[in-house]
Amino acid sequence: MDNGYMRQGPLDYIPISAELEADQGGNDATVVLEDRGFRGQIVLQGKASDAEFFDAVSDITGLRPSKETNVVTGGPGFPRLLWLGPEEWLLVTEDEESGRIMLGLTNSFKGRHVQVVDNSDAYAIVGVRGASARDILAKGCTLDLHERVFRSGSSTRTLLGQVQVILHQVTDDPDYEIHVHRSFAEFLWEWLVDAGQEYGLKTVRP
Amino acid sequence: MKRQRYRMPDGGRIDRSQPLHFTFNDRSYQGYVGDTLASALLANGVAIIGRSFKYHRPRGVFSAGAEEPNALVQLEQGSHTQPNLRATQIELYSGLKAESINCWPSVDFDLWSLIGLFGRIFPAGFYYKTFMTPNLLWPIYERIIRQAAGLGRAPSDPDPDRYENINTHCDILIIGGGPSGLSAALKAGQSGARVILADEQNEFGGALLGSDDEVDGGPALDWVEKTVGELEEMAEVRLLPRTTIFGYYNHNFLTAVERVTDHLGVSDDPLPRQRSWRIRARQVILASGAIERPMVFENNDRPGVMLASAASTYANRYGVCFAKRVVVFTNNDEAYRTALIFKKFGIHVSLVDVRPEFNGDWPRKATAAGVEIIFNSAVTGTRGRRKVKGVNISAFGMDGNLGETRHLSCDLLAVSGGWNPTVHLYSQSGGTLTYDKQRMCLIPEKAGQAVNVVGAAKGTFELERCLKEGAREGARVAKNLDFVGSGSVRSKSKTVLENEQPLQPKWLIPSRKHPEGGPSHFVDLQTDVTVADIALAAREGYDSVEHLKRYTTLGMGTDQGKTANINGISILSGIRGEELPSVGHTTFRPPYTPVTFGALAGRQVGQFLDPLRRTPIHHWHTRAGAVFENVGQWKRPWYYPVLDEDMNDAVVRECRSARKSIGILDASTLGKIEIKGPDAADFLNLIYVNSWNNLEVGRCRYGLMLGEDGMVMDDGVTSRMAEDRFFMTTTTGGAARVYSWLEEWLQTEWPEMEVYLTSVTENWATITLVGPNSRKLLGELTDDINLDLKSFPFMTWREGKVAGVPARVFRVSFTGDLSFEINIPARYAISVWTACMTAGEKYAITPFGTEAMHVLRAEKGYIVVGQETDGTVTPGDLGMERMLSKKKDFIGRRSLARVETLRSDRKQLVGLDTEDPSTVIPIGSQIVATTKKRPPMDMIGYVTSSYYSPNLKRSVALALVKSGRNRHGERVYLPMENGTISALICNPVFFDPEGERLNG
Amino acid sequence: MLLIDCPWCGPRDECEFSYGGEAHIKRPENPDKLSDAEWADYLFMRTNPKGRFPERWVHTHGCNRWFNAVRDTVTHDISATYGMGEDGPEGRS
Amino acid sequence: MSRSRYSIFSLARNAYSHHRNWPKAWRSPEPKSAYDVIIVGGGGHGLATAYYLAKEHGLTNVAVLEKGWIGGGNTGRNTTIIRSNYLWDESAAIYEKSLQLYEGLSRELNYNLMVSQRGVLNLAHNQHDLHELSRRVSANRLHGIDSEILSPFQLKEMVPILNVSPDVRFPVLGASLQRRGGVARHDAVAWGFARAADARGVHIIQNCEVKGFCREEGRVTGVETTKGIIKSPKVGVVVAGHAGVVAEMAGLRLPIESHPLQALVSEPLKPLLHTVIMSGSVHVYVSQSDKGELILGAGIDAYNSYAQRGSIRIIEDMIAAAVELFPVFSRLRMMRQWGGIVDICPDASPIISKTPIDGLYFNCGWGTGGFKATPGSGWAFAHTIAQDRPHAINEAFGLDRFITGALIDEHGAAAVSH
Ligand SMILES: Cc1cc2nc3c(=O)[nH]c(=O)nc-3n(C[C@H](O)[C@H](O)[C@H](O)COP(=O)(O)OP(=O)(O)OC[C@H]3O[C@@H](n4cnc5c(N)ncnc54)[C@H](O)[C@@H]3O)c2cc1C
Ligand SMILES: NC(=O)c1ccc[n+]([C@@H]2O[C@H](COP(=O)([O-])OP(=O)(O)OC[C@H]3O[C@@H](n4cnc5c(N)ncnc54)[C@H](O)[C@@H]3O)[C@@H](O)[C@H]2O)c1
Ligand SMILES: Cc1cc2nc3c(=O)[nH]c(=O)nc-3n(C[C@H](O)[C@H](O)[C@H](O)COP(=O)(O)O)c2cc1C
Ligand SMILES: [Zn+2]
Repeated sequence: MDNGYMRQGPLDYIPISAELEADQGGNDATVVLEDRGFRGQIVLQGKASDAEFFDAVSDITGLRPSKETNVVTGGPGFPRLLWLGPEEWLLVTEDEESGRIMLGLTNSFKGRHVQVVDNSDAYAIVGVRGASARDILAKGCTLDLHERVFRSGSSTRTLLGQVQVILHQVTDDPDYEIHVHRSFAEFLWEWLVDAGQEYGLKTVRP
Repeated sequence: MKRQRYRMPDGGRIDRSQPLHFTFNDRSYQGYVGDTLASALLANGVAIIGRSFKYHRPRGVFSAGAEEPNALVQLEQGSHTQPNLRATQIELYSGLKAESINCWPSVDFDLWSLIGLFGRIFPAGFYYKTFMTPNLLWPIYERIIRQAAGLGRAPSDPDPDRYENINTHCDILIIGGGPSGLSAALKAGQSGARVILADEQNEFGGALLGSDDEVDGGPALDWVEKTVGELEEMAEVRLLPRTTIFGYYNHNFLTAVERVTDHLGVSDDPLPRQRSWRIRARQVILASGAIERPMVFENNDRPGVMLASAASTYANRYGVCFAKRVVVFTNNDEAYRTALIFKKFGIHVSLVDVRPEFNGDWPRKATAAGVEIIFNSAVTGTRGRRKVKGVNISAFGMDGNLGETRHLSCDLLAVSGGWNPTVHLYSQSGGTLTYDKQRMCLIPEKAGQAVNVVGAAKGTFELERCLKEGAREGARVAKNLDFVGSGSVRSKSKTVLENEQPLQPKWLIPSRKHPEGGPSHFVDLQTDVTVADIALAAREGYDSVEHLKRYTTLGMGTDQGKTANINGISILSGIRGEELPSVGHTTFRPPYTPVTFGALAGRQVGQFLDPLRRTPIHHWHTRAGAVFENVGQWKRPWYYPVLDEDMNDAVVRECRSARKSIGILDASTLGKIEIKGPDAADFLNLIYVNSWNNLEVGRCRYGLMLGEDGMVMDDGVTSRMAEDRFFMTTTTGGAARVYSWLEEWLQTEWPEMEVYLTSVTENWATITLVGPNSRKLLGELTDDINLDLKSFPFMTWREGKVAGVPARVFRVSFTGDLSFEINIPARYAISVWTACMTAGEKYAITPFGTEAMHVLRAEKGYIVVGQETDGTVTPGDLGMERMLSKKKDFIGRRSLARVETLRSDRKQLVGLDTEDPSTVIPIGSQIVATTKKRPPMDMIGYVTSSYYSPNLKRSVALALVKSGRNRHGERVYLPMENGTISALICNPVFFDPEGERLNG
Repeated sequence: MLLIDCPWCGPRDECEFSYGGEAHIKRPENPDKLSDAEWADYLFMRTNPKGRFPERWVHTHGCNRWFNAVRDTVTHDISATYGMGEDGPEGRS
Repeated sequence: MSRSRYSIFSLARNAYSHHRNWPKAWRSPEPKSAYDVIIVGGGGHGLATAYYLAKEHGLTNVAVLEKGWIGGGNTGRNTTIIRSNYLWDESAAIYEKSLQLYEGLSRELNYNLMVSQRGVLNLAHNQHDLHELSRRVSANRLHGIDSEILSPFQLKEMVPILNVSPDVRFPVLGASLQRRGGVARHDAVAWGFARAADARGVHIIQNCEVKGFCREEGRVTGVETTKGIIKSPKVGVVVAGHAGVVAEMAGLRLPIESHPLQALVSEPLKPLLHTVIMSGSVHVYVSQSDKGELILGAGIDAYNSYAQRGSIRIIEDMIAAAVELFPVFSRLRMMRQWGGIVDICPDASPIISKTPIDGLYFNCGWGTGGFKATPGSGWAFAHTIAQDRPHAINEAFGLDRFITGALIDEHGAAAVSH
């Protein structure tokens, strides 16, 4: 049974008023906010010393988990593998792909001390791009987002507007993707709209 | 409207082509773009701006900047009003409205000044010595004291403005855009480093803005313009004018506030009014300049007495010269500049110098310009109550004795006692200060953090050396961070003066009546602390700087003693007969100047105060008209009123349906953790009080978690998904805590255990079906889960599809009735919920909220962690000692074996059967075994949960009562405000004690 | 605001971390063997020094790793951070 | 020795002599070589202890040793809230004793402590808060401590500037009120006790830091200080944030960690807030001093520290909370912020106790809320030292409770620190 029509994205209910207000920025918007919709989001945990784990992941996904802090393998396309911790990665796939990949991973890790958890519905993904994206994020985030420090292909967990997020700079534009826990998604969206007010923030609906 | 009587025809940095109108104390005036409120008022000849804090003496403008103690005003009205602003820092805008504060009925005629007449009875700390008897009168005295105290008024309406804050990082933060800061910024900027240059003033230039200095052979301000222009071109340099760095915290974290639109006045600008900056700097260059030190003499607080540099600034920068005759009073060379400036404007100037006559460039220049110089003398007092009319002058030799008094008339007295480096931020950062005996001031000694000081802030007062120091440090600091660039050659300022004379350390000038200084020798102009007050404090034993400060309030005003503290401690050191360094100084604390609350709060107000969490089904609840309650950050449906139902009606209906047919609850807020690894079961054994090895795959078990202190911390059902996989649920409130708790133990104590955790709280929505018809309903929604009792018994879980969606269904119950917890990926939550509602229509399915949930579980005597427990409750207290495994260790186990936790008379969970079944005891009520007429009464416990049970048609209550389990059947009392409730202690399970309904 | 050098992520603002108190307090192997006083010592008694202090932090809003730090409780200078189970600059005090 | 009594008459009389004849409020003697009792720490609690030793127990050969200036610790930097509406019997008893002492203290000490019983409100923002409030109010009443519950409507009457709108992030659902609670002038408490103790013969010795203990056969016989060795058979230590440091000198470990607790004041304003308001959930508390500043406080910084400073985030959060509760605060300005070092016990209750070492007594762990306890704590500690056993009122606050497990968990009462 195809359930596509029954899915409810965490940002489907954003009140229209916020959209209109933000739209006033018109065409010269210096920043754009987007709901990036559903993605596969799979949490992988395994030992950094476990070579077979790395091999298996790269066999199935084509990506080798990074051992380097805050570095993304893959991207801007899919799948991407975000470093979250020394033994933890987030695999981001196209929504349709996640089931297959999940199955592949689970099967190949049978009997190994590896954890693979499908957490696709745990996070909404919000895109922020445009010239003022950095300034907007800086209002609620203590990371140094300067391009000398955090660049495309960087990702980390951090706090944004008092909410824990996974922040990923996808391209140099800059284009950021924010993975935010579903329950906080509307709050964070409204926070971003508010923060973008002075930059003529524009909301785009997919 | 009055014309600007004291405005000079040309000169200054004001724009005469842009006149501005404003009102002060309801009178209209005119000023120009570029003015401050202070300069505009002075241009209009307004002398009295405020009244002093305690004696309500008339006060005028004393300085031209952040150090202003006197000229405080109330700016604007209504919701835009702001109290206590310094007129010297308010940029004039069109339509500005300001008023004097702390005076009644007006600043010119202030009845409160009568206090001044009794001033003698009210020395420092007088309130500690009186108003003690009779006790009853103190509140009345206090009311009068409170009315008299305080300065401006708070707005009476909410703030219409918006404030922002922003985080930033830089390699080098430069504080202060005077010559030192600018030349440092230029070098640092050229190196390619990320530089921020902040200055609290509206334009860069610092002291140069008010001087007539030259740099590179031209006006210094041309150099400023050129330098700022170059800096603006640099991609990695950020210029922040109108930005005060107000705090220097740990690890080179500095905070600043930028006045974004304040200078535009009241407007609807979409920009924020102010923006607070949180800056993490790798290195700081402090170029914050210096503050001029006043002299202390009798009646030195009169309007018309002003810091010499301020007088020059008003003339040079604002083109204001509000005097016909000026007296300059100094103990150093610097004030000769002021004399010369006024002379240049053709004003009569006399200069009183406490130093013996000397021959040098300065006196020579001054004399040549026609300044009358009176050496070896001091101003001993002023004349004119409302504005200086003249000064008394006496010879004041090395012996400290006063000679004959003579009188000089004047309408401006410019005083200079030398300079104090602005070391506030340096000291805040943890740097120590030392007393420079040559320059007679406190200068930076040893840095506590990565901060470098240049220019006047370091005691380098000559422009040429400021430029040099700035450039040198700018380049050096950048280089140390591995930034090396090339740039222009250093700028130069020729000021070679011959025979400059050091400052003479005289600041306190006696008067004939008060040879040591008296009650009209003001040290702190804002808090009205006088030399007499300091002497009194010392006499009474409050003679450490800190006691002095607190007893007299020296330096405790809104200016934090920027012009007062040094004089205060030097007077104290005189009294104590000790050197200034051994007397020490009080602590510099943030903020450097006061900071608007709004700016500190930023957007963390209103809906953004704290994040709000919504469940995946939230918007269905909203549409269903649910009333929500806050549970931590979550919004949870509390009850769902239908038509005009009140809470009671709704809860009764919801409870009945759940027991009679079927209720549906959004339980998505439950914490959920995936636990995996070969050691997962062993790990759970340590975490929970009960044992987990023998739990079969497919089964669930209730677990109780303790802190290491043996107290109940969380509970929940954990299910075995596979040999090495568990799915743990936690309480809503405990979700984050429990997840961190597990991670902590794994990472810190048992790293060898092979267990991984992932929080999946947000991935799964949880829909709970409750009631006898829930099996039937679920049966209609699934075809791959066998729901019959045998194949799906209580405390097991099954995987399958519900409403076409992959689901995990748990047969657990928090109500005592047949119940299924359906977990589905969050994206399908609303569709599955809707499917349940639709299919359940024929069973009159009823959504119920947290209140009904509480009633249902309380009927069964089920506990809620955080309600039945409060961090002091053990499993035994809850009657759960049987759960405690005896075969293994677990967290908290040892604590249960302590004397106190073994006692038999601990408070234990019981039920309360009220005498009148309709009485619902308020939750929290305390219980006594015997009542007395009046307190104190011995309390034996309290009510943890209490509701009206529609199913039992009576109230149910849970309580923790001393030795409660042995007291079933005993009568206890709950004394309330209006009468006493009587109840019998009973078993806490009120409903279906046999547990027959669990299986439907 | 402290700037804490997470051994994995590098320097991050204090707000991303949670504090874990004194480091190197080992849970007793066999709690049953301890007297009440010894147990209380493990549970409650702390060194609480004025000066250099080995303590624990967790990078809650980052890599989620626990680690140790040596911080001066007067100046707040952090002289070292190191992983759990590793020896600090002054051993396992 | 003769002390001039303070009164409006003495003020008037001294006005004639230009206040030149006021005597020292307390002397500053050189330390003697020995005393009957030494109190380490010249904060409010130490000075009160010395005062009550002299007054209640006739022990006047007493010295208070203070490493800096008296009242310079937490006594000089607290937000001055006094109240007694604690939850558990043991705490209610000692805080109530203290409040009762405060009520007559200005006259007793002949020093106006500006005890201002303007009422203390605790706000509730959710159901759980309401339950906790009613639990506490109920307990207080049965204890004989005045306590009542106010509805949002009553609150609005009492504090018109409070935002009680239901449409805010955390609406105010009610409050508890202790009318006898309020504030007192912090410095005056230290100075008043010092002056009164001094008048009874106690030596107050400032700039005298205790660096170690003299021990003989296991018992304490004196202290080593920056002014030399001073002997005494009994030493009472009341050093708040430094309890751990001094305990270590005696080889003791305490269940205490020292944390920064911050506070701030606004610029002085004409009266606008006439009571004390605390909110545990929105996390701020505020009152207005007689001088006109708003005084704000909230919770501790999470980490241990002896620095008397903390992180600005705490300040920002407490201001955000204050602006939320009082929208008219937004345009007011912070004038000064600071921190103290508070001694936190695991159960948020104090220790007033003998120690395993004879002759050594500790009074500490008051954490974020000991100002209100100053007279009561001094009174009980004086008894403990003089009689070598606790008074009934502080029996439960012994060190042994950490071993037996008889903790007195006041986290609820101390959640917003004060
Ligand atoms: C910001 C803040 C707000 C607070 N708000 C409130 C409130 O509103 N209400 C309330 O009831 N409580 C409040 N408190 C708590 C209260 O201030 C303290 O509990 C109380 O003042 C402790 O008093 P004390 O005399 O024990 O300690 P302190 O006043 O700290 O005195 C201890 C003294 O010991 C001295 N000392 C330390 N070591 C030595 C040594 N080796 N030798 C000699 N002397 C030494 C110190 O210098 C210090 O003077 C607050 C605390 C802070 C920091
Ligand atoms: N000859 C003397 O005795 C004497 C004495 C003092 C100053 N001066 C003159 O003053 C100048 C000193 O140059 P300088 O650059 O060192 O100082 P400066 O006074 O020219 O500049 C300091 C700047 O720092 C700003 N500032 C201070 N604190 C700040 C804060 N917290 N946040 C933001 N901005 C802040 C001030 O507004 C000012 O613009 C020279 O021209 C010197 O000749 C001379
Ligand atoms: C109740 C109270 C009121 C205060 N009021 C003021 C004040 O009006 N002005 C001021 O500058 N400081 C005020 N302070 C703060 C003190 O100046 C000082 O910062 C505090 O006592 C801590 O000491 P420290 O900063 O010297 O370390 C107040 C402090 C307290 C405890
Ligand atoms: Zn990290």
